[in-house]
Amino acid sequence: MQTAVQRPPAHIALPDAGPLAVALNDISISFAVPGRPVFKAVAPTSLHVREGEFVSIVGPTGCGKSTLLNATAGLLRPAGGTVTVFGERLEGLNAKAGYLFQQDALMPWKTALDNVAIALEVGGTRREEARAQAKEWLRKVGLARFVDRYPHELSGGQRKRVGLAQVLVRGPKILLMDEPFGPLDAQTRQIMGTLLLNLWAQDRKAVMFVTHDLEEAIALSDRVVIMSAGPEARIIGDFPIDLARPRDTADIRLDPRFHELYRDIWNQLKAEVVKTYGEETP
Amino acid sequence: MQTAVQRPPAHIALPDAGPLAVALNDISISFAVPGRPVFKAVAPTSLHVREGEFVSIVGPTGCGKSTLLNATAGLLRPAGGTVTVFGERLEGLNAKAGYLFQQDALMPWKTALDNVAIALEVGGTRREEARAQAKEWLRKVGLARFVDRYPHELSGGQRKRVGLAQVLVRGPKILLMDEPFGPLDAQTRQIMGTLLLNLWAQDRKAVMFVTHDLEEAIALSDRVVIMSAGPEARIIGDFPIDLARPRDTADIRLDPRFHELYRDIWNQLKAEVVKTYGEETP
Amino acid sequence: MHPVRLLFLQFLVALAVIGIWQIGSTVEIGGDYLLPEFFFSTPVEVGKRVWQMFASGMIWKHLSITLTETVLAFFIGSAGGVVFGFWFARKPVVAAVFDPYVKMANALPRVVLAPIFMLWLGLGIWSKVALGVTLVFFIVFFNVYQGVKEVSPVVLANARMMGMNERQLFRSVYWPSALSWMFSSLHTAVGFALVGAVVGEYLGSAAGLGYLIHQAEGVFDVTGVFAGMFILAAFVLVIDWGVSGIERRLLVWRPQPAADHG
Amino acid sequence: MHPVRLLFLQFLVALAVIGIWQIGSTVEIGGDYLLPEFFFSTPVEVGKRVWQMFASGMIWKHLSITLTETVLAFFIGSAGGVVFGFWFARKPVVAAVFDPYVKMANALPRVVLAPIFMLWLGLGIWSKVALGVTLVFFIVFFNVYQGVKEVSPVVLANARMMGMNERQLFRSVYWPSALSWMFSSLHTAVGFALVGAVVGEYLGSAAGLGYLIHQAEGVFDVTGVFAGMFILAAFVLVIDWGVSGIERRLLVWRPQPAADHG
Amino acid sequence: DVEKPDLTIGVGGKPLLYYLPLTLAERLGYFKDEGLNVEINDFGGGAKSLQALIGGSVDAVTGAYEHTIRMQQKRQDIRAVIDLGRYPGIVVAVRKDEADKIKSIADLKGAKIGVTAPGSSTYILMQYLFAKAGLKPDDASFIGVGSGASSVAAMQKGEIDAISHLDPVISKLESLDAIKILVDTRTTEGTETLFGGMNPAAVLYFKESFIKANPKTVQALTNAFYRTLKWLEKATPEQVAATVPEEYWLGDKALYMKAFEASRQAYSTDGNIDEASMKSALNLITATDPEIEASAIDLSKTFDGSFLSKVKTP
Ligand SMILES: Nc1ncnc2c1ncn2[C@@H]1O[C@H](COP(=O)(O)OP(=O)(O)OP(=O)(O)O)[C@@H](O)[C@H]1O
Ligand SMILES: Nc1ncnc2c1ncn2[C@@H]1O[C@H](COP(=O)(O)OP(=O)(O)OP(=O)(O)O)[C@@H](O)[C@H]1O
Ligand SMILES: [Mg+2]
Ligand SMILES: [Mg+2]
Repeated sequence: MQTAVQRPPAHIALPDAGPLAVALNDISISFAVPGRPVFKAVAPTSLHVREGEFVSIVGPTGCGKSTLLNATAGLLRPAGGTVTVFGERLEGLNAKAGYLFQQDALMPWKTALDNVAIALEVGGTRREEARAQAKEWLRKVGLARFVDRYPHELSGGQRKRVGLAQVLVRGPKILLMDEPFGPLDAQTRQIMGTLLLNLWAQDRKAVMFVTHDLEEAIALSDRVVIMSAGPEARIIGDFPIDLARPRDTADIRLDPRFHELYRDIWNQLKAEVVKTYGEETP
Repeated sequence: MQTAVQRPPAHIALPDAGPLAVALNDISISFAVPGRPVFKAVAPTSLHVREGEFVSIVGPTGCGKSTLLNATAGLLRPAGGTVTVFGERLEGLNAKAGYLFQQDALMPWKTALDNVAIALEVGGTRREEARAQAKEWLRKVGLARFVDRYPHELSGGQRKRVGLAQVLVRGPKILLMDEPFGPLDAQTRQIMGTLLLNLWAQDRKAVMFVTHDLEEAIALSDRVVIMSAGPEARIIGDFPIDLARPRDTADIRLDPRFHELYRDIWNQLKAEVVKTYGEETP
Repeated sequence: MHPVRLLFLQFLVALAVIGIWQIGSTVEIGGDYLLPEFFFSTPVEVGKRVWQMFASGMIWKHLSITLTETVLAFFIGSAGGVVFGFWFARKPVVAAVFDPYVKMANALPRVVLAPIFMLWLGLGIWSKVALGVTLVFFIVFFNVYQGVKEVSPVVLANARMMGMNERQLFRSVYWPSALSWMFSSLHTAVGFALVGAVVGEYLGSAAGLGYLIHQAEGVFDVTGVFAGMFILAAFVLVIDWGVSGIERRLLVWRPQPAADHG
Repeated sequence: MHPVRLLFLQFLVALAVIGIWQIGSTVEIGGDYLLPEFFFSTPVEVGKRVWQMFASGMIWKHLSITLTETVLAFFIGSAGGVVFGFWFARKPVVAAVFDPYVKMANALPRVVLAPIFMLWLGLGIWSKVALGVTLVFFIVFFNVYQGVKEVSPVVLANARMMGMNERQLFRSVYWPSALSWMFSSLHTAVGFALVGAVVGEYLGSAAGLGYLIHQAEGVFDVTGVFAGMFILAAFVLVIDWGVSGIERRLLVWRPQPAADHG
Repeated sequence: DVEKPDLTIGVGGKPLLYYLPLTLAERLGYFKDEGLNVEINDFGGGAKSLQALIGGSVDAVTGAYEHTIRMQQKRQDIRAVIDLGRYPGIVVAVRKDEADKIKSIADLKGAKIGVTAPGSSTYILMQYLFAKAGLKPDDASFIGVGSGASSVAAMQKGEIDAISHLDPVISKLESLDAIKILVDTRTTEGTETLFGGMNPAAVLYFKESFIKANPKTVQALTNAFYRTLKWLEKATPEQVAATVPEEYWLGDKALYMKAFEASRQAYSTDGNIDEASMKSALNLITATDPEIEASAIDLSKTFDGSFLSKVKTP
């Protein structure tokens, strides 16, 4: 906290500022694959995310990013190590977190509106109130005209945005987002990114953001961490992004510091990906 | 054909060269949404793809790109207009085309290897032969160590690559690819892009490639077409990419012509996306 | 398909069946009847008898009793199947412990249990309802149990992350997801509910369609037996039609199967 | 759960049931027996009788006949259900036309059809098999029919784009996708196959467990009836265990349900 | 002025000629005349109607006298109050094309014999006949063929060589000229030669406790049945056919009348069961069921003749 006050305008949460929202301490994760030795997806590794901190996770495909989010969400029990959420050891599901899954996770039997509204109703919000808020959120993600469509009547990007609204509408203190903007065009990505940043700025959420778009990661985050190629993936790089806030996600890409950071991260990442293909690429 | 010979090295198929592989003539596509007026997703629009031509389709999310591919695949019957494949009117499925779906479409009850092998076995290839080829393809997409995993035991990007192998192994004359590299990291994307280009260069495939990554579209394609925001989406821009072949998908981004093209396409696209959000964005 | 064309085709099938039946039971082929009248009656006779039953009005009393039993057996049995199916699916320990007993119970010949039901429930409709329930329950139970376990793991994880408690999960996830499983079993169950009611009446009663059939059987009145069965079967269609109606309403969200022009 | 713990719990349940039964049938409560011996016998008696049946070896003949009938009914009925289920699901016109007739057939009380089966198939095992088949068929049919229709549209589209013909689609898509539906129905069907065989024997036969039960009933030997039912039920477990084994082998590809520590 | 005007009577196969007096009493209105409102419940067999009586869901049963003896062994006090059929009415016959080979019970060794159900009275009679002829119970195979059309089918298809059955199946088979009769217990002659006297078949029985609690009701029922027996004694086949529901005619009035004519001697004329008949019945059971010891049975508790002696008919 003491360092935070010295810095430029608002909302800069640095690694060493504020209490811990999520702490993954030396967690390792394995999968039992029938008829094979246990697959050690994630080797003992640690990651700490402070309250109000926006952390992006990048890494080669299949390294273990989704697995890490699953463990933070409490959906996967790590084979070793502990997960703490706001100082408390996580048992069962992480009730403080909202999770936007990499796969489609909408309920196919509910319309877009109901899919978003249910997230509020679960918490006890009255039905009409929930629907009104849900409508507002669907408008924000650009789906005002699609509120009463069932998921199978939406395009891939539209479904993803419904999922986004579903998670954000609840206002969770911790946001776990697994390639949330993957199937969106560049322009929509920026709009959604801005939306997310505004929200984040309002109430000091902790965000763990998985993406393959390094520019996006840098533009949005306080920190970018790099995972090594699996199996036994670990976090091998941790880059604080010291760009001023608030940021314009489009303009910031013109900042020379942005390019410097990009190059540094990219070089490490590239080396890592090449490792995956080391013996395998044609 | 006569123009093709005058051009630089190999494999440059321009819009006016070679016979038509796919011709969408004034097709329009509508969806019946229960309790609502028919949703006119695609307004009468035309798109011609020549043999050996690599066409990328870009457009705002939800505009109708997947729908267009579905119509070309013969999975959706257009409400109006005709689809011709190599000069013949398409009735039923398009047997000449391989389609990589936007969604997960692997058979969950088959391992990665069997999922790829079955694509060959269907055509009558002997089982051992099919498996050998499948293994080779899985190696090419970087999954040599995951051949006997079931889809649910793979990460999102790994599943996508199995799907890619499944489509490519058959060597179809027409490739329909719906965001094939979406869930892959930038580095893997380039490796896969190069793989695809090599393959394409070998036997004059016609490719229809949907992507949200404009750089990727330009780096890979002979032409980039832009769709307008839906409903009643149309093709509103058609940019020939006159960059020399063969291309190095990484280096080409340094070419000044690349940036020119990027800017032109981006400007038109941006205007289009903003339209979608016209009344809706916060 | 156009509904008129469909009706026409259905009518053709009925015609073919009745035609074969009429010929088999009245025309001698190779010195023998294919469907001897003593065992099969003839469609004309059966038709006449059905007509008489309705014309004299005597059928209504029996029909209403059997129908009441069927509907009760159907509802109680399905409700039980749904409740236990969900409960077992959500409590793997309970399921594992009771699994062999459920399967044993499912294999008991209900005909033998009839005296016990009569002992407990008397001779009224309830002993017949009980018999129907023992058939319907298992059919629905096994399907609902499996249906709940087939819920998409991602959708389930998403719902749990929203903080749904067990009741909310049931309402918003398990129930809608298991619906198509449930309805599949309900179509079978409708028939079995009726079978249970009729067999119950057959084994001991003073009224109902099963009673009529039993009476007719004892005196070789095959016409009466077939007339009774025909009326039964026709009524099942009415109930099933109701089930399908509810199914259509509850499953509006499903994608229509693609107009398969391949 | 640890298998020993599971076995222990299952044993507890059996103990509780038998305990209630023993007390209900031998201890007078409020001037009356809860489970009068005349209708329920007592577990000790039943146990003794089962032991006798096996000790004297007389049971084997009957058991083998009933088991043969059950297994045949199960296989023929399920095979029929699978074939017709697939066929109807893939040919919507056929399904629409025959839909009402299938449902009517499902509602016919099989007990009444017994004479016809006997006429056609004689008094041997085949008339009993036929009775079992008519029960098993519908249970499997409705589930397979629905199972085929529930195939994921994307997976199906993908397979069709690979150029699969109808046979290949069946083998690689419809069949594996409908498997869990099929197995769900098979668990119900195992029990019903046995019920069919026993009811068939009950209505006319020279041997088999149904025959034994019927004989015992005729002389009010409830102990014999319960002993017969117990042996029946125990054997169903064996068959069902076989079905579950096959199920586990064929469905290895399914995700294990997440270790639910929520 | 009866204690229980609303009564349920159980029966296992009401349309059978075996239970004709019940249908007649109902159709002639004799129950009403006695101030009784009777509901008749039909069961899948005699055994089931007895179970219903013991379970308490019916008040009275028209069933086999034999049940009252068996129930003593099961510690259930069941008593008959009036006899309806004095002869068992069971017929043993062989298939026509076997008739020249099988001329007596002893020739049935190794044959396939159809009975209504294993353990039923038709089965027990065969066992009795076997014992008398010096055969062992497993010298032939006994096949339950049920009581409806399936028994006719079994005979027609040659699935069985002989049959032990009741009317109307026997009459139907006779009319089809499919069988030759060996033993006929529908007639005085046949029964006398077999048992040396009567052998009561259908009776009206109650639980002893019911009789004690509702003597007037029992009396009224006895009156109604006695009156029916008297009516039946003098009735012509036409009258009987005209009284029963048309559905009972087996699809053929002539056949029905013929069947009735064949069975009419079997109906009791006075409703009484004498000592000798009781013994004869007990004999039949003990000869075939080793579990029942004759010494343990108190025959005086199987039949209560006190109501019959007080019968008043209008
Ligand atoms: N259920 C499972 N069983 C076995 N292995 C699994 C399972 N789930 C994931 N894995 C393996 O664990 C590794 C990490 O998977 P994860 O889904 O976390 O990757 P990811 O980083 O999210 O990749 P992507 O960017 O492709 O989504 C992969 O190699 C994957 O094959
Ligand atoms: N089955 C359907 N019923 C109704 N509307 C549909 C259906 N499928 C698609 N649509 C609508 O058609 C439009 C085009 O959908 P399509 O999936 O082609 O978009 P897309 O360009 O692929 O988008 P994305 O980039 O998000 O994948 C969307 O507005 C969508 O809502
Ligand atoms: Mg992932
Ligand atoms: Mg799309």
